[in-house]
Amino acid sequence: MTDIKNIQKYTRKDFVSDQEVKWCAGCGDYSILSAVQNALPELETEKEKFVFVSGIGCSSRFPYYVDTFGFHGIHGRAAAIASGVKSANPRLNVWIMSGDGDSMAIGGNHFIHVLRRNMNVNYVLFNNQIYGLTKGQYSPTTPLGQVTKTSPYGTIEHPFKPGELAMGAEGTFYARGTDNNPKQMKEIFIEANKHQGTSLVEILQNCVIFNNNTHHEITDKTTRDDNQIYLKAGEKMIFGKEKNKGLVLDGLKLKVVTIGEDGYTLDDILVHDPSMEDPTMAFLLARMSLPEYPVAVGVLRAVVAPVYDQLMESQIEEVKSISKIKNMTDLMNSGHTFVL
Amino acid sequence: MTDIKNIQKYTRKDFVSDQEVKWCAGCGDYSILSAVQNALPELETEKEKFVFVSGIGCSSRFPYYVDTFGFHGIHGRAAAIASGVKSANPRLNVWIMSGDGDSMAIGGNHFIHVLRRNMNVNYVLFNNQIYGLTKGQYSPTTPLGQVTKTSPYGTIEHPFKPGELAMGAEGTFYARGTDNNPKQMKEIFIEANKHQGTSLVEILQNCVIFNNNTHHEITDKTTRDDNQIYLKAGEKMIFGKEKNKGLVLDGLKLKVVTIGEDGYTLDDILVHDPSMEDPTMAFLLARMSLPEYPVAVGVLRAVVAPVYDQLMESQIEEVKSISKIKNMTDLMNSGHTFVL
Amino acid sequence: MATNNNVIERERLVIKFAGDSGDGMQLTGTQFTDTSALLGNDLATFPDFPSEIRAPQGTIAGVSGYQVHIGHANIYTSGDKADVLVALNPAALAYNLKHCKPGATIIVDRDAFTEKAFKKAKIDSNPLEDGTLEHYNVIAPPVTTQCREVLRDSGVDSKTIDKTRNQFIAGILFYLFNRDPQLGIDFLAKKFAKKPKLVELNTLILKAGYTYAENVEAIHSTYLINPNIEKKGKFRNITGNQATAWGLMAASEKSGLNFFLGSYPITPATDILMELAKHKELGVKTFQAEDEIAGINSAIGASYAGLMAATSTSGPGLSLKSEAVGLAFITELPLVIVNVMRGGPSTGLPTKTEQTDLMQALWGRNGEAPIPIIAASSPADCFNYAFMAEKIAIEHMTPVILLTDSYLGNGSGLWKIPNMEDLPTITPRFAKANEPYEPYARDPETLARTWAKPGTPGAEHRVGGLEKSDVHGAVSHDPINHEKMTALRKEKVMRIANSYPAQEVFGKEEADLLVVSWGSSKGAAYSAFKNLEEEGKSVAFTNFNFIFPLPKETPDIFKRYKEIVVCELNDGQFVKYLRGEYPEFNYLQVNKMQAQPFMVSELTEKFNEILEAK
Amino acid sequence: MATNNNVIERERLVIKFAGDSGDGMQLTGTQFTDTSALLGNDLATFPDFPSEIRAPQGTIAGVSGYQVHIGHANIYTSGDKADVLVALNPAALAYNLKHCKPGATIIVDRDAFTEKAFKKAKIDSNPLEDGTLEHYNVIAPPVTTQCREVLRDSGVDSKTIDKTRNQFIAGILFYLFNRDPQLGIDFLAKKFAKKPKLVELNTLILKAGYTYAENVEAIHSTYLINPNIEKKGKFRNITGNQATAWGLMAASEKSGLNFFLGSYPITPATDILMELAKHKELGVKTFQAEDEIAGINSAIGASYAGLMAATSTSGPGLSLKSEAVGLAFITELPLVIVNVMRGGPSTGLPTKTEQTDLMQALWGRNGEAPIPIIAASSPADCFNYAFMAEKIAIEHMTPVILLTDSYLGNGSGLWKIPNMEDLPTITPRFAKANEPYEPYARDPETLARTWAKPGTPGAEHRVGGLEKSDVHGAVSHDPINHEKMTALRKEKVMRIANSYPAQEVFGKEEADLLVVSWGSSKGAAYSAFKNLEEEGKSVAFTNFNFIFPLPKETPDIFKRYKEIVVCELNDGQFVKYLRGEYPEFNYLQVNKMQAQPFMVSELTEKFNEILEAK
Ligand SMILES: Cc1ncc(C[n+]2csc(CCOP(=O)(O)OP(=O)(O)O)c2C)c(N)n1
Ligand SMILES: Cc1ncc(C[n+]2csc(CCOP(=O)(O)OP(=O)(O)O)c2C)c(N)n1
Ligand code: SF4
Ligand code: SF4
Ligand SMILES: [Mg+2]
Ligand SMILES: [Mg+2]
Repeated sequence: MTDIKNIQKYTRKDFVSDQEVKWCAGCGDYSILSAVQNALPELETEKEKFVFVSGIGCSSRFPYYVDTFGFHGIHGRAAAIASGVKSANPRLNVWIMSGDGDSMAIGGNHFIHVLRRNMNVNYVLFNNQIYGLTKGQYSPTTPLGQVTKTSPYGTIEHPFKPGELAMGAEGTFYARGTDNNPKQMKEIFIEANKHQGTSLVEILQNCVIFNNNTHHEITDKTTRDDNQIYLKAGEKMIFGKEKNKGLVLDGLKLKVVTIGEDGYTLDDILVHDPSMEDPTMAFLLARMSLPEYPVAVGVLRAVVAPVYDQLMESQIEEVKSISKIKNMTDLMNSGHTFVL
Repeated sequence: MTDIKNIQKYTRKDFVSDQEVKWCAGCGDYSILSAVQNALPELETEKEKFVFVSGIGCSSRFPYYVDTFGFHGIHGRAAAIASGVKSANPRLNVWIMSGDGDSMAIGGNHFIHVLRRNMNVNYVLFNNQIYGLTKGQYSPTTPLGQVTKTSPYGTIEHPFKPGELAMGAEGTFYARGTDNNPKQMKEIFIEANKHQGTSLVEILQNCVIFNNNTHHEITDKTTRDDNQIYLKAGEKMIFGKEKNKGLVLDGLKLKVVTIGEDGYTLDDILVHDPSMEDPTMAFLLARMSLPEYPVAVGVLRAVVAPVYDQLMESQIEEVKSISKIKNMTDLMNSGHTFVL
Repeated sequence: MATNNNVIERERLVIKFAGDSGDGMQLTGTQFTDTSALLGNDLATFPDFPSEIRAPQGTIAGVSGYQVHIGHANIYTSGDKADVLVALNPAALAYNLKHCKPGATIIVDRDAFTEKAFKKAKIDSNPLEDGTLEHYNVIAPPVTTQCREVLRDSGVDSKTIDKTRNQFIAGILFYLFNRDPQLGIDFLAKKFAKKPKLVELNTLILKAGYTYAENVEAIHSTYLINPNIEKKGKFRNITGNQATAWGLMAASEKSGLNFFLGSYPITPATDILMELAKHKELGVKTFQAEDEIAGINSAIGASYAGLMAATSTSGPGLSLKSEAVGLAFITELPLVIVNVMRGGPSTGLPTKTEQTDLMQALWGRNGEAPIPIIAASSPADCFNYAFMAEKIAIEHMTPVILLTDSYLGNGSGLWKIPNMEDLPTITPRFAKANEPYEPYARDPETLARTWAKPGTPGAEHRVGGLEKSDVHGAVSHDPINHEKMTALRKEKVMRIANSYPAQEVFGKEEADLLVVSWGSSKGAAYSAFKNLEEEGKSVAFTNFNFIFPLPKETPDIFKRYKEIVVCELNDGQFVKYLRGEYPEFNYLQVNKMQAQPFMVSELTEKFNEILEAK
Repeated sequence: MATNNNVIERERLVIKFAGDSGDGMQLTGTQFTDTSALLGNDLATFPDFPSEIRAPQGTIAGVSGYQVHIGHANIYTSGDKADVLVALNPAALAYNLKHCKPGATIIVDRDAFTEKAFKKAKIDSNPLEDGTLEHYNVIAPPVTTQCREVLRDSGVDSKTIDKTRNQFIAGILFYLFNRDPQLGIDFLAKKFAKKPKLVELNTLILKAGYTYAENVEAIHSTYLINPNIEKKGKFRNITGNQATAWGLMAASEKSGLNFFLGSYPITPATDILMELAKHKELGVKTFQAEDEIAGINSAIGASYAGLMAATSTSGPGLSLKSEAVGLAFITELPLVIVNVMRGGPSTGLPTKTEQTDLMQALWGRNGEAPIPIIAASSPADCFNYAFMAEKIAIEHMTPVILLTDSYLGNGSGLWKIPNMEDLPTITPRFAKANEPYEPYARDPETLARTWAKPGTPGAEHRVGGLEKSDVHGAVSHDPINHEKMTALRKEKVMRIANSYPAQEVFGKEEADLLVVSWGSSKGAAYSAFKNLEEEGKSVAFTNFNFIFPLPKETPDIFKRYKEIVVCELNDGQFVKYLRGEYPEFNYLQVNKMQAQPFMVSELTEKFNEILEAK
């Protein structure tokens, strides 16, 4: 839609604001920021058309650091604010930046509704499984039993899996990345931006201060090859240091197999197709967790579906084109009027 | 847990309150009320231990009509109020009665969180796909494109499927019934009550005034045998007037087959097992919709999982048993004190 | 046209239509209202629903009503007690009798007065026979029988026939009010343009009713209400909720900005959302949010994006929005929050009217966050005040709360259709492309900051809920800056009073008593004042529509009167607010907590008591 | 013990510890505080965080502080400007110098004053050398070098060594205050009981610091603060948030009801949730809800179920809860809503203090819903007022709002440990099994309704947000019933004032000036009043803890004074409220909108100005 030739060539620097970044040293948010700043120049969008909207939380400070339009909202309401921005002007490129508490605790309702409506926004969920800003209480994604400041004897709450909840809410796009893989994050953000509809990107993010190493098993460089599977459209679902492990379907379950063992060959391995309309495969992939499965990263689901803000515009255009009422004067003088 | 022999034998009448029922003539809520009143005497629970909690909506008037303890809350908050009641006193038998707007619009966040926590309550969702009480605006379950008072040109919102969202929220029990099948509703309510954890029961309910016949295709007596499949634990997934249709698995999809056709025999038909921990089958069953599939009724999922209010109690008991602090005097005098 | 020897000219009359919700009382009421308007009467209407849930037919709880007040004189309220009551069943009669004037004309369907019906209505004997109606003028035709008789050969079933009963009554009313029945028939023809059969049936019945009235001896005299001659021009009958919606839309057209409403349905504000949802032809965007919080936050987002934005709700919804109202305030974004008040506290009496959200509007959010508050006073002037609210929001870069209520929102009155050119201009101040932009730099006169729409190159900036540094808008925890920003935000809002129209005072320049009302109490308070003035009492009257900040001349007005009495439908919120603002005056108060509008008669009485006590 | 020729006895002293969050200033502050308490000094503390996010090390924005005010005299505030400043880096010095008294003692680590550090702190030259500290008493040992030297052979890395720097300073302070260093060592031994290595290292360093101080010539004189003799008994140092939590728990024990908290974390109220979550041994149930709305609604549910229930939050959270506060009000269920105020509006200044939620507490919900409001005045008395709030809630069957703030919640003071037997009784009135029960029947004295726990046979009943009929509690839209219920609910709350303790007035019975404060402004206002009283001025003082309803004797007190001045950390909310309640008095006001507590000096000055202007 945008007239590409008119867009100047941006670099990362164009998206760095003059605000001092105030995250703890070593916080995973830094790399997410820089991956976003690296991705933005490649999105072929005028800088002034970007709007970053957030709630409250460490992660929600994000908009201050990007030199575009930004809205640091109130806790949990980023999706609602962004829905207003995008419905008001579908030509803006809107990003929601939000933490696990912001999105899935107080903001849970807006989270599922923005997905359901399929508003055309990019939604980055910083999942550090803790409330960082308020200094270490458990969040809706904190594993059952974890000791935190509000669960001195361990939590008694079963956590959400963001991807699974997104499928339950009929989300059309879901991807997962990790804060220590900037290149992959950048790729994912570019894919997310391409998708028409709500593009949910969960980043496994480390909070060094209050939940250090919570994703360690998944993200650690020494184990990640075995504990992650990077899914790419059209490619086989293969992983492992030796690239010899893969996923096959076993009834209604996924199964990890070693190629060349137990009679499994490369041909048996599933091919990833994020565009399948039926969400079941994405549901299975999103649910995979250690130790039984590797954790899936990359774009798990990206399907074409009607987009709220586009439907809103086209409905208005349609009604406009057929209505005889062209302005308030027409309207006020229509129907039952009386001249006294 | 309850001492059964001490419980008097109740009849339906014991649960009829003295309040005049104020639903429209022909409203589906009447039959749900009577199915609940029929089920209660069979739950082997003292009448005074029942608490019915609701939000706001036509359906949320429910507690007034049952002669037990009742709390007609505020819009969307039934699950939160009920969570407090149940955590406060796990020995109460708590029912949430709530509409599709109450539960999935304003109450969406509490809905997914009560499911996630697996609070031991029964949750009846009256799904008439409309806001009844406020006279006919679309709800989060209204089909895309439907004309309502707030969508004069048709909605542009993709609806939730309650069961699917419940699976996304890691719900442990989900059942579906229809307002014109009282016997089945009663059976389902009894099953729901047995389940330890949040038992979500969606009832397809007709609003004669603002959304008449919205479930007609599914519930109509002339077509329901073909359009519904009543799932029972341990039984084959068979349906149809002739009881000759069934469900089989085809890759990751369910498929409707006719027994005796295309080579399918009774043996090929899936057996229903609601107790499967993996939610994928329940996800598939909950998603089935006309015309491709029959709509599943009965208990789709019922799995054993830790229960919030029970964990809360046992954690307290455990800490009590090991702590030296027995009362406030102990506590206030513990640690750093100074005698001046 | 009826020619009756005994035609009584009346200044004003109140007609109440009551029955089950299926009885078509709303339709007959509208038909009567429209006809009155066509004939040049001034008017006001008010529907009276029993509760949100449709109660069982024939019961008292199920009675639904529609009251019309028409006049040769100017009409300011929907009327106190009824001169004419139409009651289509015994429950409707039982419920409404206490709201009728002594000697009122009562029109019933005799056929509906059966034992079964009495039981449903919980009455012991037949009021038509037991003396209950002794002192009334009763017209009790066997309407059902008549209708079935008239339509015997029409080929439609009796259920359909019974639904025409209201038109038999309409026919009687046309006779009773000396009106040409053709006007009623024309209304039907328009109303049911797509259902000619319905037009035919109802027309037959209306005529039958008229004929019946001509013949029956119960009608001793008929009424004539002459046209109101003060009102001239093109009018329409409009409810407050519709007028609010249209006022917002007119402001949008005037400002050149598209309009966005983020809202969640709630009685009695839902109509505004429903009305706006209809007007896609004018580019209106309505976002039916998942809850009130998303409603206002989406509107804040739309405002940030450069649209004219509003959110609409009622009391409990305003509570839910309060955190976000603070966000709109600190980000200094234009936003109109329409609150159609209803009976509280909590869910309260959701279909009834009250003015109990004033203090919530003034104070219902954390921190120091003074927000302009405007209150409408009649169904028709909801248009102007909605328009004004948007003008202030946009030109002063602030959220504005507009208070109306169930009485205004659901009530209707004649509204003079304005010329769009005559409405004030609305001029948003947007940042220009590629010019230096500071988010918290201010217009020296209004102190409004400049609005920078995303999409404006060079105006990239960040706003948010944290305190910001003056001019530059960086996050700031500096104590002195906070004090300064707090003062600036307040001063900006206080300066809005500079552009108010003069506060109108009616009656004497100086007098014994100044009657004060605000918002929807105006109609009754003004009418009561008028009564006293006509009696030659030393009184004056003023009504507040601009609630915060108050008009600057307020103390100058107050000091000219010996006594001040403040009337409001709450436990004394405005009066408490006035005491806090102008403690130098002594205020008397009249409050009513019945979730019902004031009656002119009760206010007249109270004011007289005050004057006599002196 | 140090024997220095030049020992100065002081009534009170303020010591401020400042550095990066990793510098252990909180620990050193607590060590100093506890030692002071052991020695019998009265005290108050206040931490001063820069913002919720941890800012980069070494920057001004990253400075975190801890202030202690100790005294032989009674201590009412955490102190104005510091007598002694510990600044572990240049940023800490630069930020805090303006908060030091002229001539204050400044203790720094000379080694931390590097070019790199100046750059981070954004200062141009070395303050130790450029004359900045000319008029101060500077103690600037090379702490880092010394520590590394002392622990050279300890086998630990320099990062670990550098973390002991604060104990070198502690050693200096023990000398400076004529204290036995063993007290500090004992503190370390307790604190790090499970980490003996840490105890060993820190002890060595503390001793080294002490020795250094003995030798260094910068210390011309040392301080002695004698024990406070007015305080006798067993004390502990307690923060306001902890005291609030314990007050609630004590109320629970007294009433015999289990305690339930439904809450969502929010600064600065989170500590209450965290404290309560620890006490499962006493049966405390904490439900960390998905949001504030679920927090309060779960607490309402728990209250309905018969537990003692509360919810805790801060400003924006109170906004979100406002709808449900109305529900608790109309269902007449006991519930304590603790609101720890912070800087607003909106997200505002979340780590700073303000008293700007008073009006929100009074009015922030729809309809007429008057709710008792209590405000605490010191960290320690948060215990009493939390206890009182529960007592009132339970015995009067009403939600109660308890206001504290960031200053009280995070600050600490000495708290005399009460005997549980001495605390007032709390007596819930529950419905009895198998006895007739009417939900809205009332106790004739208090007008409280009877609480019926689910599980009580025969007490089955329904409550809810809709208006209910008097006594029976059926849904009612009856106008007269609504008026009656509104009046009953209000009267019930007004009668709470019957059981208040007498409103304390300090100073003259009649005087030129009455100083009025409420909540946390008490400490500074009282101290300023004391200053004036000592100067022989004609003044008196009273502080309000019971905000709504106000103590009945309030007007009788006010009328005895020529001038009344109301001090509060907002734009004038309490004073506006007083004007509305008692418009017959003239009120002067002192307000501060810097999200910082009052300083005694600024209030003293203001009061003097008022007295002189007369
Ligand atoms: C209405 C409201 N409630 C609570 C808070 C306090 N609060 C701020 S951020 C936050 C949670 C932060 O967690 P998350 O969203 O996971 O972000 P993170 O800091 O971990 O990036 C909370 C509870 C608030 N600011 N506003
Ligand atoms: C805070 C608040 N917002 C909105 C409303 C208005 N309201 C009451 S019920 C309702 C929706 C009812 O729909 P549903 O939950 O589906 O119940 P139904 O009437 O269809 O049984 C709405 C919008 C309210 N009472 N309170
Ligand atoms: S607290 Fe955790 S999430 Fe927040 S900035 Fe620090 S490391 Fe990052
Ligand atoms: S409006 Fe619909 S849902 Fe409500 S009572 Fe009537 S039929 Fe039932
Ligand atoms: Mg987090
Ligand atoms: Mg519904």
